[in-house]
Amino acid sequence: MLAGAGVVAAGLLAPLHALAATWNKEAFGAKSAADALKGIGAADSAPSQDIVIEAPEIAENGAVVPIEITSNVPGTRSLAVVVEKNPFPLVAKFDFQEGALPYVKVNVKMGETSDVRVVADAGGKHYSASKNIKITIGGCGG
Amino acid sequence: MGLALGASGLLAQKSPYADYQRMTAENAPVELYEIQGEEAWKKRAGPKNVSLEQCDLGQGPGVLKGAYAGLPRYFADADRVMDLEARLLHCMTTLQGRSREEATKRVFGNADLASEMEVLSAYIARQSNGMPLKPGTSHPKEKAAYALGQKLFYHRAGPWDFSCTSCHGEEGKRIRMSELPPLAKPEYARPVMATWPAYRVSTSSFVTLQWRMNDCYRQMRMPEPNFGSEVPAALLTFLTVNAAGETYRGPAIKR
Amino acid sequence: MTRFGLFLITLAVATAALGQRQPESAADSRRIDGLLKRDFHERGQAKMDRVQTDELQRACNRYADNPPAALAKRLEAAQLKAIPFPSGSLLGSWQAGEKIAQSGRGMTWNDKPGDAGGSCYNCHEISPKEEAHGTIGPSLARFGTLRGNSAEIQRYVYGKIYNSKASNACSQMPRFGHSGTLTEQQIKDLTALLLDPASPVNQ
Amino acid sequence: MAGPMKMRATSQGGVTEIRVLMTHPMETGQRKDPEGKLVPVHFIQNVTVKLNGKTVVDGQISQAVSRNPVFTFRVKGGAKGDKVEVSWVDNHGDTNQTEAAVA
Repeated sequence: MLAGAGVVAAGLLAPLHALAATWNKEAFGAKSAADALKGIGAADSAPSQDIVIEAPEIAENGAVVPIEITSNVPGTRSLAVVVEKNPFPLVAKFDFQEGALPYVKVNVKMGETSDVRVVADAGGKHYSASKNIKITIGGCGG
Repeated sequence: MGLALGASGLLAQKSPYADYQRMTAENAPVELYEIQGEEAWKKRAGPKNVSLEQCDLGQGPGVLKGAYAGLPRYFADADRVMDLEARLLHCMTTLQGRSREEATKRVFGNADLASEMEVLSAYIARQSNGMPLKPGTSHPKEKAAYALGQKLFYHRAGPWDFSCTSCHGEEGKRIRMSELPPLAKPEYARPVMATWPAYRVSTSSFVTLQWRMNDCYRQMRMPEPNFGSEVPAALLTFLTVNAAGETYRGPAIKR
Repeated sequence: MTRFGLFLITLAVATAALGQRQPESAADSRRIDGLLKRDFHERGQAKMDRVQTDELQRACNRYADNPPAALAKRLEAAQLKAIPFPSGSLLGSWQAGEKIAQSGRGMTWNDKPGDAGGSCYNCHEISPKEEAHGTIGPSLARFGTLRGNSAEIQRYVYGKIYNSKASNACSQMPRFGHSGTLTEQQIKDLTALLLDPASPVNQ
Repeated sequence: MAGPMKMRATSQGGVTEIRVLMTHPMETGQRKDPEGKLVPVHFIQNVTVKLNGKTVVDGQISQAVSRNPVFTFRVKGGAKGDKVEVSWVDNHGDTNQTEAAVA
C-alpha cells in the first residue's frame, strides 16, 4: 500500500556504498563457527571478560533476538557476531574507526538454542566471549 | 505474553520472558509503521478526495493527542461505542465517501506490506504514549458495551466449546510455553492493553486489536467477526476498562 | 482531587467486582446467539452454524461451568450414550499419536477439512521429551505405566478424547470426536500414545 | 522499492548515539511464500555510517540479521548539528540512505 513511498532520502548523496569494505563472501558462507572465524582471520581468540553481551537468557521467538555488545578491550577496532548453531554462523562484522566506540545493538535470528559468540579484534589480537540463549517456540500452532 | 511491573506498582508475577520483551520492545522497528501511518492520515482518498485529518477520534476533529488512550468510547454521530479501527472505518466511509467494502478489502496486512488500518493505528497510538488509558465508562451505551463484552468473554460456543477464558482463564497456566494472562483481572489486563497495537516478532509484521479479536475467534474455531462491528468493540471495551488507569506505553511488541 | 483521580478511585473500588464472571441467563444466551449471527460471517470451513450454542454449552454458560449435580449427570450421560465405541482393541500407533498430539491444526477457517491434529501438547505434558507443553490440563506423563492398558482403561481414554464432556460436563477439553475434528483411527493412535508400554510416555 | 528508513542521532556526555531503522525483508532463502514457493535470498550486506563525511562504522551483515533491521551505534565526539549519514546495499545491488543532524 505505501511501501516505496516516503523514502527518507535527503538530496543526492555521494554513493557511500562504493567506499564500504567488500562483503566477506567466504566467511559469511562458512557452515561452521570455526570456518567463519577463520574467514575473518580470527581462527584463535583468547577468552575475555571485557566483552559484555547483553541479551535475554530465553527468547520467545528466534526471529528477533535483541543483542547489545560492548567491548572494553582497549583498542578494539572490530566486533564479529557468531551464532554457533545457525546454518551460517557468522551474523555480522562491524569495523569501527574515527571515534566510533566498539558497541552495537542489533536484532539477530537464531534457528535454535545456541551459544552466541562475540569476537573482538584489538591490535591484531582476538578476544572472545559467549552467552547461551534459549529459544522456545511459543504459541499453540493453531 | 509476560507480565511487567504494572504502573500501579503491583509486582506482577515475573515471566521468564520479561527481559526478552523489554529488550525487544526497546529495539523494535515500530517507528517505520508510524511514518507510513502519518502519510496515510494525510493522504487524500475516496470519492470526496479528502484526507482523514478531520476525523474526530473522540477529542475533536483531527485531534490526535490522547485520542487512542480515550478509546473505545461512545460516538453520538454513529450512536454506538467504537474502538479505534471501527472509528477510522467510520471516517473513511463518511468523510472520504469510501464504500465499506473497499475500505475493508485489506484490513490485515503482512510482513511485506502493512495495511492502511495497521499503519494508521501505529501513528495514532503513538500520540497517546505516556498517557493513562481512559476508555469511556459513563455513557449508558458504554456501560452496556462493557457488560456485553464481559458476557462474551465467558461465552462458550463453537465446535470446541471454547470461550476467551478457555485460554485466558487461569493464573499461572501455560499453553505450550506461553502464559496467557487471565484478562478479566485488571492487574493482568493492564500490561496487555498498554502495549497494543504492536510489532509481532514471530511474523515481523504490525498487528492491531481488531486483528487480535479476529485471530482469537479463528483459534476458537468460530466463523469470522465482521471488522469493526459491535461484538469486537464490546470485548475491547471490556478489556480496556479492565486496564483503565494504566499508562499507555505502546506501540510495543508481541510474540 | 482531580476528576480523573476520582475516576481511578471509583474504578479501583469497582475492580474487585470488575470483570468477575456472571452467569449467562437464558435471555442473555438468546441475545448473544443473535448478536453473533449478526456480527460474524462464514469463512472457509467455519460456517455460521458454529455460533449456535447446544444444550450442553448453554448449561455451562448458564451455571458458569458448574451446573447442579443432577443436570451435570444428565448431560454427561447423554454425551456418553452418543459415543460410538469401536469394538476390539482401542490402541493404534503411538508414533502416529505423537504427531497428532503435536499438531495444533484443525477446524479453523484456514485449515482444510479433515486436516486436523489434537493440540494435546498445548494443554498437557505427555512425552517427557517435549518440554514446550502446556499446563492447563493435568500431566499425562507415565499415564500407561501408572494405569496399565486394560480394556477398561482403553475405553476410558478413548471416551475422554472422543467426548471429554461424557465424564465432566463443562470440561475445558474439546470434544474431539463428537465435533468431527479427529477420526476413530486418530483417537486410537492417541490412546496408544498414552497406554502403549512402548510409547515414550511410559519409559 | 525500499520502504521507509528512519535515523535519530542524539549527543549526550560527549557520545553520539545513532539509532537507525531500515525496511528490508532480509530473506534467508529458506522461507516459503503462501503458495509454498521458496522466496529467494535477499538481504542487506553493507551498512555504512558516516559522521561529518568520515566513515565511522563499516558493517557487513547477513540474512541472520532480523527483518526490518534496527541498529544502534555510538561515536565519541559529534556535537549538535553535525551531519550523520547512514546507507545500505543489499545482495541485489539495491540501496537506500538517509541523513540527519545530531540533535
